[in-house]
Amino acid sequence: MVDAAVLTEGINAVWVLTVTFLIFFMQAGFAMLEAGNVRAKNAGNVLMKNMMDWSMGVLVYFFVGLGIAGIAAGLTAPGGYSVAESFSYVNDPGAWIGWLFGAVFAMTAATIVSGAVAEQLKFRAYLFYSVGITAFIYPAIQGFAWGGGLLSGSGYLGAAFGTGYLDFAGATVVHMLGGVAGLVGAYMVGPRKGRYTSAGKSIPIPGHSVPLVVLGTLMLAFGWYGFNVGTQATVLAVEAGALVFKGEALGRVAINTTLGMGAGAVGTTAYTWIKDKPDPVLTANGLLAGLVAVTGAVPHVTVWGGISLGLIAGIQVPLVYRFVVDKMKVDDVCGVFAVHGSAGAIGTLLIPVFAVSGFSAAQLGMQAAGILVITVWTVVTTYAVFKVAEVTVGLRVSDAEETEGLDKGEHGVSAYPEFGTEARGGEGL
Amino acid sequence: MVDAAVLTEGINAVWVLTVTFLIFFMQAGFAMLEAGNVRAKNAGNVLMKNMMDWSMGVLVYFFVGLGIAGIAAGLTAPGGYSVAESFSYVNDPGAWIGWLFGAVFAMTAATIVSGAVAEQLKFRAYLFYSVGITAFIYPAIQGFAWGGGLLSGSGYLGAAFGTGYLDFAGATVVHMLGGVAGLVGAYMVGPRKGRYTSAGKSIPIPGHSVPLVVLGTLMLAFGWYGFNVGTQATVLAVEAGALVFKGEALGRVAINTTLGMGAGAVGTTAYTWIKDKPDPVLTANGLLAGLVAVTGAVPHVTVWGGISLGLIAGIQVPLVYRFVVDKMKVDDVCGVFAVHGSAGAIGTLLIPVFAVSGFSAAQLGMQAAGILVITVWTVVTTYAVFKVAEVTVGLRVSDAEETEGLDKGEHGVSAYPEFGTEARGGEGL
Amino acid sequence: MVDAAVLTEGINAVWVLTVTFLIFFMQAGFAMLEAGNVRAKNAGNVLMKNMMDWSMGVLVYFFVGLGIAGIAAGLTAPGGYSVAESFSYVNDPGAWIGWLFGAVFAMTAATIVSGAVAEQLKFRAYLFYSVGITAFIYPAIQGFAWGGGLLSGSGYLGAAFGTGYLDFAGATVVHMLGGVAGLVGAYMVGPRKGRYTSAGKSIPIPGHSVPLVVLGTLMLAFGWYGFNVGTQATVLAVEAGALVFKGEALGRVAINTTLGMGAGAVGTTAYTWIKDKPDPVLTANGLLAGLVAVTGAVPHVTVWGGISLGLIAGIQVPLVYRFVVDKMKVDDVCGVFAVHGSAGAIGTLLIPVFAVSGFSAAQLGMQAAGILVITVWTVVTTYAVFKVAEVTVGLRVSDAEETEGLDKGEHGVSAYPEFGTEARGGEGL
Amino acid sequence: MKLVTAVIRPEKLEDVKTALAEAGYPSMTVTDVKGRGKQKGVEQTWRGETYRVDLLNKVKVEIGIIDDEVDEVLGVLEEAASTGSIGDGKVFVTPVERALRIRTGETGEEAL
Amino acid sequence: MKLVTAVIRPEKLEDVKTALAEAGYPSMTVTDVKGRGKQKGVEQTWRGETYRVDLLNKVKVEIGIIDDEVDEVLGVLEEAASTGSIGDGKVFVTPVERALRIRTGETGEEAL
Amino acid sequence: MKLVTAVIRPEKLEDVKTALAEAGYPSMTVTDVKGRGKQKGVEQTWRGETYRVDLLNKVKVEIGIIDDEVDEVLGVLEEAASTGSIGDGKVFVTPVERALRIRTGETGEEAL
Ligand SMILES: Nc1ncnc2c1ncn2[C@@H]1O[C@H](COP(=O)(O)OP(=O)(O)O)[C@@H](O)[C@H]1O
Ligand SMILES: Nc1ncnc2c1ncn2[C@@H]1O[C@H](COP(=O)(O)OP(=O)(O)O)[C@@H](O)[C@H]1O
Ligand SMILES: Nc1ncnc2c1ncn2[C@@H]1O[C@H](COP(=O)(O)OP(=O)(O)O)[C@@H](O)[C@H]1O
Repeated sequence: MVDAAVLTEGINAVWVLTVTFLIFFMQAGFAMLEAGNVRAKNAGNVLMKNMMDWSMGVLVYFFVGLGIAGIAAGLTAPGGYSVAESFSYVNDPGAWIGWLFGAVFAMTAATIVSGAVAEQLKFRAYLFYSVGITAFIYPAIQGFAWGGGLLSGSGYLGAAFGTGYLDFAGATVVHMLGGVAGLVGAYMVGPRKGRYTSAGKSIPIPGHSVPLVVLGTLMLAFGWYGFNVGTQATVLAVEAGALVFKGEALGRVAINTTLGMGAGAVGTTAYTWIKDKPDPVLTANGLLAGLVAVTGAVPHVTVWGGISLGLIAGIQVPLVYRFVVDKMKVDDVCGVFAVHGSAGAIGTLLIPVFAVSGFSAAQLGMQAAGILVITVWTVVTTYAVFKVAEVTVGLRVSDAEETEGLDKGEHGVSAYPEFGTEARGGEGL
Repeated sequence: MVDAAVLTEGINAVWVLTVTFLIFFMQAGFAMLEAGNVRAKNAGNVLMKNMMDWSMGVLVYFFVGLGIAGIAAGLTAPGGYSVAESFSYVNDPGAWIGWLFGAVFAMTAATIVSGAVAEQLKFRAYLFYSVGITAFIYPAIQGFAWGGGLLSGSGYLGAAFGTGYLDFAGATVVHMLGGVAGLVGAYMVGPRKGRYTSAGKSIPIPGHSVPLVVLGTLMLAFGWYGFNVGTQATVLAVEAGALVFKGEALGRVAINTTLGMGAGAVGTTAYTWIKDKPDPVLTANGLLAGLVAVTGAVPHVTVWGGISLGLIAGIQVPLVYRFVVDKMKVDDVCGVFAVHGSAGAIGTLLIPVFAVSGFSAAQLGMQAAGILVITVWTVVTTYAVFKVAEVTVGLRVSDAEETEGLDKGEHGVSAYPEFGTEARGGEGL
Repeated sequence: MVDAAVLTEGINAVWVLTVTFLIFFMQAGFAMLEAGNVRAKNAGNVLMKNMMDWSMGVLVYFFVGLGIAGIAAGLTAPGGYSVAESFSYVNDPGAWIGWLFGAVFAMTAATIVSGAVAEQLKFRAYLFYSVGITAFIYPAIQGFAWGGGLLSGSGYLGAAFGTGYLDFAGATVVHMLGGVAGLVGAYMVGPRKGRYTSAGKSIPIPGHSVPLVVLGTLMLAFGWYGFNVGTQATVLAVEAGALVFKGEALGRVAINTTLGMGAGAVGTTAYTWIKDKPDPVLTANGLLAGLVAVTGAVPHVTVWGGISLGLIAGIQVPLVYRFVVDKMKVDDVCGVFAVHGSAGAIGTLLIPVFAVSGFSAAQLGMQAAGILVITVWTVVTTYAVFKVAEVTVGLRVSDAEETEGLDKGEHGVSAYPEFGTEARGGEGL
Repeated sequence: MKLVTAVIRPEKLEDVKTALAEAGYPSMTVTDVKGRGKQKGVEQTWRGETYRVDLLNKVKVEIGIIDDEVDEVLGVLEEAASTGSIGDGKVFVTPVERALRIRTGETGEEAL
Repeated sequence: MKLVTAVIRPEKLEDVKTALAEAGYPSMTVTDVKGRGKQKGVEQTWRGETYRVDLLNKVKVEIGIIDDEVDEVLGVLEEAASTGSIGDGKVFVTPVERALRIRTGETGEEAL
Repeated sequence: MKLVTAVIRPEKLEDVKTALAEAGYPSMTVTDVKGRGKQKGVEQTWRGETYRVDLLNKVKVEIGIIDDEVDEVLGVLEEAASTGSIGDGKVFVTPVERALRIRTGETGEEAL
């Protein structure tokens, strides 16, 4: 006999595992994107940071993170929490596919931060923050938004608005959180040497490889299909005893992801071309911003909505980036706030405006409230964790080390031992 | 109760989405392959072209392309067409997974062209052509071959031959179309400065990175499994009321894809080694040509057929490439005609020769007719679109810009701001 | 009617094909990892080796390899063998998905070797060995361990111990075999010029790109999810007539893969940091060693076991690597023995120590015996095959060619025609 | 003996090589350099922000010759490397007291 | 005329460029070089093994000037390029017998 | 003072460095250059098409010394850089009028 529940479990598991692997691949995408965005002398360091936030992160998220999410949810919704239950996944093999699916989202949030603070943040300070975000900062928001906590329909805030916060795959829960954390980190560690003249004028510091930037971007877009379409984790369901195929829901998330991405790149390119010349690095950023903007919205909005969110996100990238750099004087190395932060916030806020189900003022209110909660939480906790790092291990490498490059100072290596500005020796020039 | 139809829909959707993501990843593969094949001074431009043909392309294919395919099919087969029906997918969420599966094929055809005309074609002329191919040139052929139009069994031409055109996953519909379009484009924009001596002797212009070429090639091969095996979209079917597993069909497409790829690389390597030395760039091209050649044939031919097609495709790469360069005097920068054009034509033409079902002269006739139709259509429409681009925005960048590189001229950037032939400044050498 | 057996076949096939594609992608990962680990002048050669071991290998494994596996199994277990049956897959489309799943494992073993002998082994000698490992050396072990042969519960040795050899996805069958073969190859071809002073002190020869090393590593980790989780090929099964979902088994392999990988990177980083500075290349190696160590163990051990194996594997990487280089004086270019060889052996040996089912001395004995058999077999056959290559085509390129680089000598190309130490000409500097 | 050091446009190297070889001076040593003179640099962007690259790519060509050949070599260089636009470059002639061909040990003018 | 050749720290190039330009010597040719002097190299690692890089990155700056300007230029260089630590570099002054501006054909001191 | 400029084979740099250091001349400045002389270039291919690379990789070594040391340094270079095959390279000796050690401000022969 074919039991429909077992069947759907099996099929959905194949799907969830597949997309989980795609989402994991975003780690490689971020590593390449960030490496391309920094100077060659800091490429090894940023790659190391990317490898370690994943590697340490999964251990931390297994022993602490996911449990904290459960507790955070229980604390902020009627019903309360149980520590034992929140941590029960640790010994329950049946929960481990779900744990891994959660972990790849957590690590995405964590790894975004390294892009903002590349080229001057100490390696140990980065690891310290990385533990903080995977153990605590992200899990709390995960619990609030997706674990039945504060922002969900049954949480204290959601109940107040009479509706839960909508953020399907983490435009704010994952990306905006990472982008805001990056902004706070970049603010605290301060601009790279030479990033501003003494008069405060900004001078860009080009990264070392546009091909790596584009490679990383397209690897991310590939993984993003897992991120967005995969979050529609239910391919088949049993409803009223009958097997139901969720093809329309899957189709909507897939098409909004695609058109949002396309519109993001088109938006940035069009805007920059009108102003000046179309720029590959900005277009790559715009493509990602389009993806971020629709990440929370894919199942909720029309295709016109998906396209609009992508376009808006693409256009705002150069504007917000320059605002951060020129007005806030924060040296956000990879532009993570414009790409992940503001794009995530805008895309999620506007869900009710483009909703398939029509506009709802209560929902708009809830969206604004949710974004506020996540932003405030992230700013406060990130500030606190980096502050502790500052007074203990210090945030910033020495001036001499920054000049020489973090690869030499922190790791004793050269990313390109034979090329460019690197000295060679030993076995010949 | 488990309804077999719902069940198969669900499982097949998981499969189709998964392979669609893999096919999307080919965009990244083409970007890297083409970037490696050009000089560093044009790498940013070719990456930009690759990002934009996808990003603009999906919007165009959503609003225009797929509808045109339906109309083209209806126009060339009895039964006629309905504009409303052809465009009904725009508002039908149930059609969107299918749309996306169609879109990744369309964008593959489009993106092949950029490789042929890298290093001298204006960015805006490229975008113009890109709209043309995704809105019209490719969709028409898609409708002819796969949409029940001209070349299908029920289309006017197919009916005349008494059999439909066989091109399983697009060896000609996608790849040859892209390769021929690239050839026409390269012919029209003219050779790069210095590609031929005044006496007409060809001087190769090496690209800047063999590792990028091989990376792109292997990324493409990975995505190609989605392309070929994924087109066998039916994993489970309901036949005579019973669930049927299509394992043999899947097995055949998977093994022919694998052995065709292997034989392609082996063919090129063996041929070039006999002539001179085995060459990594040519071997990478041969591996892809093997894949192209079997793309139309995978479910139809024996394994011996798959291997033979791969071998032939591999061996013809250096021969056809030199013919294009030396005899036709067309400067096909990435060799896309030999890899996608001729390999696709040969592989598709020979399907009846290696067919599991035995040889059929009618089928051979139909294959030749189909290839002719696609070639003529592609040449004429591509010529027309590029001609319009020529008289409006112009095809070719100025001599000075070509010398300086399109990255500077078109985008104001340098792909490797710290390396090689690039000037640095600002924050120090 | 929905037949449960057909259904599970279909779903499991979707899963197996998907993970097979991921495992194929490891070819690209190895290519990038090895290219980054060699000097620019040998990058084209190592990429060529990587393309060809796959391309030739699949043909060899189709015509010979998998059949040999069947024969090897039959020869070493009661029941005997039939050549016809062993090769029956060649004409059986229903066996071809399974063949491809086997092939990607075989090619992984083969491609590991190229990393150990990069930069001095002749291209033709490499191809010769590559045929040997895919036709014979690996298939025999595959038959012994997974085909019901010598090491399985019913094989002569397994029966003697009363239990079969445990190596789930090939920590030893694939990885240790490749790592040991690489060590033997590196020993036979001898160290690169300049690798040791006349006094025998080792001088490292840095590779040319840390970003390529990390890219390759993360691509491998992505593919590894296919490797490990995919080997749990049964998502749904029919047990006692009822459909059963194998979610716990899948969950265990997925989580042990993840935590083992994380612990591997953390182990290496911690150890090297205590000694000196954390090193990106070593950390990348440690991450892979963690994966190797758990590859055989994922379904059998507890999460604490998975973490422990990863940690041990990570810590042993720098120790074993230095032992190979300093004490054995073998110039293992990419460190494949420490990453694939010793890590695989340790991880597989310790399975009984961390087993979910509790410790078993017999199992420990069987594990030791299996490792011994695989090691001895690999050493002897690899030595023999390389010896034949030595006396026929020769193993090592000439001194002059090694100095100039294998790219020029073997292939007449330059991997980076515009950069670094490469001369340019023709179309201008 | 003299060493003629010319800093020229990279895109003129091919012409200069050909012209020198035709005039009988195939030997040379070439270096990628960056420079500024009257030409004031160009603007580039990164993520849409503009920065000034004030050292431009040039190529340095060094040619060791005997005293009598200086006029001819300068003439060839002026002819082959000039575009008439700003940024064409400079030539410096410096004295060489000794020369040595490493392969043969020849010194003096035979070494050139 | 003289050619002043300074081998300096890469991180000092920006200061040197600025100082020379302010003193009225904007023209220069810059080359990436490696060198050793009193400074004895640094250690780097690959896969945890240490090796010595005994040629360190330096930048060579060449400035063609007239004879009277040598003292001023040397002063500017000493001031702008010095950190007081080992590895600051050297300056060599060599005679230039002829100079040529390729664009205009001007020779001698006007060419500088 | 003299500046000895040697253009040698890249693979000989290690030997030259060692030999010079042993002879008491550890200080040097090294540049990657390309050159042609008697040696006429090599053929390379791209996608199977052959092209001629007529500038080969060489390394330029510059050593600032006092006048008396020229003979010894030339001897060391000839010995260490020679293979006897075409392409071994050249050495040029040019006069240096002034030298300056940036760190200390020392000038003249002490600066070397
Ligand atoms: N006085 C100088 N000293 C050293 N190099 C110089 C000098 N003047 C010019 N150069 C070199 O020549 C290049 C071209 O000089 P520029 O003045 O722009 O040419 P022109 O005056 O002919 O237009 C510069 O980039 C620089 O490398
Ligand atoms: N005698 C020399 N000949 C050529 N180049 C030299 C000489 N002495 C120093 N240099 C160059 O100057 C650089 C810095 O020299 P160093 O002796 O380390 O400086 P300092 O003595 O001021 O500390 C060296 O790396 C080398 O490039
Ligand atoms: N007259 C010259 N002027 C400048 N550089 C030269 C000259 N002759 C040789 N060289 C340099 O020396 C290198 C080796 O010269 P080559 O003539 O091939 O050596 P050999 O004559 O000893 O075989 C050349 O590649 C070039 O860089």
